[in-house]
Amino acid sequence: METIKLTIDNKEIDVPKGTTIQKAARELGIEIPTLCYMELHDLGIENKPAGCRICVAEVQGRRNLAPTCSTNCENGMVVKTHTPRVLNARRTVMEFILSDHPKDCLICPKSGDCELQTMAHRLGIRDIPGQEFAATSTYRKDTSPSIIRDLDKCILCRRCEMMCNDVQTVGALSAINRGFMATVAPAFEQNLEHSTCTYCGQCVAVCPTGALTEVNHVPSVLRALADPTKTVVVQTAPAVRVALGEEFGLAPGTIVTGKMTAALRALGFDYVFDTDFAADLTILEEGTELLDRLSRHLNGDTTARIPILTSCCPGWVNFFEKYFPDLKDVPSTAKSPQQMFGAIAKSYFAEKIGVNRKDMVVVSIMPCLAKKYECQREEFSVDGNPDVDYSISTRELAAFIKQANIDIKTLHDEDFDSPLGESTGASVIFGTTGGVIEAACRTAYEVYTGKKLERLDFTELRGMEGVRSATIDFNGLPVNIGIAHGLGNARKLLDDVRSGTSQFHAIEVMACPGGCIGGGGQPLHHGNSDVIRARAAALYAEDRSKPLRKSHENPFIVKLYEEFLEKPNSEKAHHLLHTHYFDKQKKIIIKH
Amino acid sequence: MSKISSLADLRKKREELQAGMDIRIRALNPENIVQVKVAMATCGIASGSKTIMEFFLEQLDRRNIEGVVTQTGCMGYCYAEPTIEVKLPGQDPVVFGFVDLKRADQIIEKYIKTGELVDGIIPVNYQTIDLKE
Amino acid sequence: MSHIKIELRKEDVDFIKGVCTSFNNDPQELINVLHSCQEHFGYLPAEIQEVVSEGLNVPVAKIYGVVTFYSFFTMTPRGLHPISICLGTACYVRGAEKVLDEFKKELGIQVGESTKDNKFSLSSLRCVGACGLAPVVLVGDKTYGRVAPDDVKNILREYE
Amino acid sequence: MSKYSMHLLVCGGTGCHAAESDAIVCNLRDELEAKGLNETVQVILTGCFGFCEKGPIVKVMPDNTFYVQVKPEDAQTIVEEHIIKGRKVTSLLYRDPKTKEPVADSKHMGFFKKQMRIALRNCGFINPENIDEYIARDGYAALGKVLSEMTPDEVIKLVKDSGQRGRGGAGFSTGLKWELARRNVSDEKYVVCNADEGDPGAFMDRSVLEGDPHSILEAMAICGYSIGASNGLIYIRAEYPLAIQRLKTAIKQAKEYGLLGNDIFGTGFNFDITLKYGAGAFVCGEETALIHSMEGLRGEPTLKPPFPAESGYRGKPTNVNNVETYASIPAIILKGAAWFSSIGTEKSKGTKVFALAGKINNVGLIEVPMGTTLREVIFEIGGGIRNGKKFKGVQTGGPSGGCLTEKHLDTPIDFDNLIAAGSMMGSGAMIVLDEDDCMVSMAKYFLEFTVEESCGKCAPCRIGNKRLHELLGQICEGKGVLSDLDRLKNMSLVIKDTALCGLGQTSPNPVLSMLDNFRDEFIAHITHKKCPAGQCRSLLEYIVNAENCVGCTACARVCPVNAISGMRKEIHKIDSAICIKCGACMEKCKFDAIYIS
Repeated sequence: METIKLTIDNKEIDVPKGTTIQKAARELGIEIPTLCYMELHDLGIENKPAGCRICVAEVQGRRNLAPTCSTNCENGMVVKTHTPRVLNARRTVMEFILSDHPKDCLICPKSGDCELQTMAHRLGIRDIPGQEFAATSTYRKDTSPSIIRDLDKCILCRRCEMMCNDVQTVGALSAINRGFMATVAPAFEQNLEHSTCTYCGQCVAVCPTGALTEVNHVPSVLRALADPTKTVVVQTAPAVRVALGEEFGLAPGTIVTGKMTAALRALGFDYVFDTDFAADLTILEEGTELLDRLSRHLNGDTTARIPILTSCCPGWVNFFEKYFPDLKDVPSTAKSPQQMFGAIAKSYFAEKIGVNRKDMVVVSIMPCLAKKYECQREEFSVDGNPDVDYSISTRELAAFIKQANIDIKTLHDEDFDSPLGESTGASVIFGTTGGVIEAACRTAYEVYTGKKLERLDFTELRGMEGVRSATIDFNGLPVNIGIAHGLGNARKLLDDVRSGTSQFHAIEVMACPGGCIGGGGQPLHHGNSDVIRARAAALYAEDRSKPLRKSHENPFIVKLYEEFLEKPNSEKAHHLLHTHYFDKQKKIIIKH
Repeated sequence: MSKISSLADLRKKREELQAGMDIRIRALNPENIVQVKVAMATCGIASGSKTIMEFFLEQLDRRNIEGVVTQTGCMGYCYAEPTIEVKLPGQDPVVFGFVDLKRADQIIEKYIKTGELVDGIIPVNYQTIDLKE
Repeated sequence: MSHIKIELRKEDVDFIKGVCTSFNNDPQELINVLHSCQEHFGYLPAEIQEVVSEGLNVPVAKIYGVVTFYSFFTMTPRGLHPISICLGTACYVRGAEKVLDEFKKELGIQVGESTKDNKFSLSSLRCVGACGLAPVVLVGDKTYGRVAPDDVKNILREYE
Repeated sequence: MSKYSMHLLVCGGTGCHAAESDAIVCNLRDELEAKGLNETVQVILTGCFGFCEKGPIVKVMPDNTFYVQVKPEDAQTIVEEHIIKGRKVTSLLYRDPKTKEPVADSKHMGFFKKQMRIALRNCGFINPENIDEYIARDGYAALGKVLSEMTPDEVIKLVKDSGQRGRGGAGFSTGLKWELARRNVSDEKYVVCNADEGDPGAFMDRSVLEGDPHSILEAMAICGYSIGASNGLIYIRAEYPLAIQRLKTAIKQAKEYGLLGNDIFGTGFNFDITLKYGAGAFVCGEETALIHSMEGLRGEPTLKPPFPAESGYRGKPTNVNNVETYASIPAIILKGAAWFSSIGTEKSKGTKVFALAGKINNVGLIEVPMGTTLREVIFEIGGGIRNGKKFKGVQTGGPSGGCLTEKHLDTPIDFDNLIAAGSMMGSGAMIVLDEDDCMVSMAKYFLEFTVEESCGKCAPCRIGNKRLHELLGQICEGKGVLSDLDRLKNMSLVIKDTALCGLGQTSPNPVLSMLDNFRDEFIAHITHKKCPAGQCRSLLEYIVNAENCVGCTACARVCPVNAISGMRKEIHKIDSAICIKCGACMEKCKFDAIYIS
């Protein structure tokens, strides 16, 4: 590859052709500030509208300043990143941006983790000249079941728009209006609720300011905890334990399962359980359904739809209900682990401890914002009482722990409560892309072949490429597996299914890039994809450390079937653990 | 409409079409060409100036003389109708009276082509016909 | 804006779909499609954008993004006699703003609004290229040149 | 040989069209028919003559008689007097603004004397809806020559040698641009004509498209041949219905003649042109924004590189030139590079079309050799300032340019001199300002335009221009402080330095040049709370002239804020602190007793 030689701040450097000034500077240890640029390298996601104009630098011989995020290095270029001209321009532009931004940092949900706030601090802005005369662009606030939009705080970095359209192909958000009133919104500035939004939360995950945030359920959870008549049960998703530590200054990928459990107990939850338990249950239900459909299919039963699609990701479920309702009989009918947990907690477990379901509050800790919507779906409630009452994100949990003066770093590890706290390694890897299908294979292989699986690590199913495929040998039966993470990638596989050209028997889909570890409710990665990689590695490490690594070996699952559910896909299991899907595509009504 | 299928075609077509635009093209630089003004007021028309005008229009073209023929009002020489004014490039205008077809032919052949004066010249007793109302 | 119910007459849906088809349902022809629709319906309400979205397979949010970007497109019906005042520089320096103020005063509406009886709507535009006639006012297709504030009443009277 | 002995050219440009040139044509034809002259006199609706100030125009050929402000009812007089009796209709002749004398023909009009028409060579001369008239004027001969006798490289070399620079504003070499597009190898390339003229006060592109549409089609085909493209697109404002209609007609006729389509001139070269409509966004004049708009997207610019020559429309190499640039191409090909480069200045060759407007006598469209001075343009061609007022400045380059003053009047106009003088060529709008124009308000007006037209993509343009506009507003209202001048300057310089596209990078130019040239006027607003031009309403003071006031109380009764006090039959007084400067009192007063200071 061609090499380019240039000078940045009097230091010479060689970079491959096509490298931007910003990246070359980084190689030299010069971190040029930027607001709109974002790159998730491993996931192939890049946002560079060159709109904020904070990252400008002086390039010798050039008339104006160059945006370094999107200006490629050229041979002999002489770049200066901190001349008075650059610093003055950067400060003035920042003053412009701040002059059209609310100053309510004290109560902003993003305070402390806001890229704009950090930048204002870094650039030493202490005053915004002319603010008293400055008009601000203001918009209607919008609260959906999962996401709050407060576009007064939008700085038009366009990251959310890029995520929603280019990565997720959901197309719920677009830049609208022009000039000073330009912002990002759903069509007709309707509420998100009425748009094609899937609540995947990726817009929230990349928003540098408080313009897009999650709906905060901590106050409701706090009230439940404070209510002595309520038994409050909490479940924690696998991706939470490898990311929560980041909010407390621990390195990404630090596993804090035991400390998290201790903290939840310290917060006053009556029972601290694990969604992983329900993940094991999901494998049994979904795996059984897969084998059933697969064998019927192989036996020539044309009513058996192949491939089977996983259904544990609520963003993904929203996506196919809105975009592929014609395929709504293709995904597995198994509920997501969150909802299976809720259903079992408010039936089997409530019965077991003698609590009326109305007096039980189930809280889930999720890396996800779509879960907030999922637990509010009508079909997941009994007489108006939801199976899962509240879903809070990893970030909300961290904030909650901080509110309670709990120093997570000094807590001693504690175990989950029994019985809904027990899990296998298979359920742990649910949190990363490829994990669900790997867990399913471990069980399905043994069930289908009746043989013991020797090699548990299906490395061919792992990785970060957006669409992956592998063929797993089920003792002579080649099972074609497809994996997609990110809804844009899922759409590609779905299009093939719709057109009948798909070669897969089973497909795993996760709405978020990277899977749940990259979920919209996770600590913000701020554009660093190493964070996501580290979380994935931690999940696989936790899997390896578990004595039991196949879902069907979970003794408490075995017991649950014996005591309560009979067998996978039994009538009772169907009633409690399976669901159905709806056509939620927008329809044009013909007026007569 | 027939297609123009080669450069030669286009040139031929242009030749044909240019005639229709001559009046305008020549008017772009009137000082470089012959200008003939025919008095076409009532008296002029009555004495046959229309025929004279048509004659000039046709003959200048036929004899490959670049010129414009325009009409003008009564020049005040009603006794000498039909009258015409001829202006050669770079010269003062000359007015001819009693122009019939024969004299018209002479004007073209002699005065316009060679600058040689012919009979019928009327002494100019006005400044310009342009601004006369 | 709250939830929008997309209700249209069949012939309208057919018309919009027909326009999309005539542009090969090519998303890159969106602006031409919107022009055709606005020409036919007079404006581009949400319902029409939804049908175009279906026809061209472009997210409706993106269509709305385009409609709100270009000043030529409007989502509100114009008055029976749409009045546009040219505020191009030539007209501006010859007093177009005073003419606009006079229209506002006479009609009691602001730019972008219609009168209650929907008879007139008021908009400003940038240079129609008739700078020789500055200031210029358009009422429907009719152009009024060299308009002075005093002429406004008479212009409006023509449409009574 | 044509049977017609006289041609009546009626201007059919938008300006004249709006003023009923259609009706004039109709009436002339009816008159001629009634007098039996329809066989001898031909009436032709042409494109713009450029002399928009006095439209509608009727020009009589061959004698070049130039009738101005013709009304449909004048048709009878023209036919009876001029055509039948051969007498010019003096009342319709143009009158010299200085001598007030009627001018016999266009050859003697100051407006036309200094002009040199290349891009406008056919405007106001041919019937734009008749391809034959274009062919008669050597139309399509350049395309024929190029296709039959030249290689693409030779064409590009010729265009390069001519020294033509893009007329859209930036002034990039046309030949170089073509060369870049040619160099990029691709299965498909595009030739785009930027006809999204959005500069308020500029109408040269519109006039060319209306008056000589075939010249654009021909030039685009020549460009297509040179760069290796077989598809052309004209991106035209939807606000130009007449230009659109004439282009459609022209394309249809060219196709019928086989001058567009497949195997043009039997050379195997294919070229087609389609129209794409703009929808009212000034920023789409920027080529990357224009391309996005043609692709059905929001017209937001993107960073260059990649240039359209590498990756443009549909990701293919694309050459974008503006209308005026294309309009000169056929002439350059036919007359040669040396001819073109002999016109103009050292670095700016050829001619430039300007739209003259504002406080000038001859509003209109002119074309002059580069290097002509502003004085010649404004005072000779433009006929000087209206109503005998004093010249104050001329805004060139529209909202992206700057305001030039008295001291620049003798500067030869070219790309580089204008930039050196703190303005720019832009598309060629020239708005002349007189002593009644407030320069702070003008700067505010231009910023208002930019604020409205900013796409909003980059922060300096989206927010910075808004702040500039607000600050100028404060000054106009008398709420400015002296340090605002430094702030204006700093904000302006930073916006220029950091904005993403040409719109934002040039938007503060009016502020900077007004500050440079009219600083005193800013200070008058700030320190003395006075608007020297008397334009800023908040700074006006309504005063009762004690000599005229009879104490009728009419003014006090009409005042909406009760700012006027005074007993009946006593002299009234206006309290400036309460007064909202609505002017109602002055309008009401029958005794001229209220004046503005």
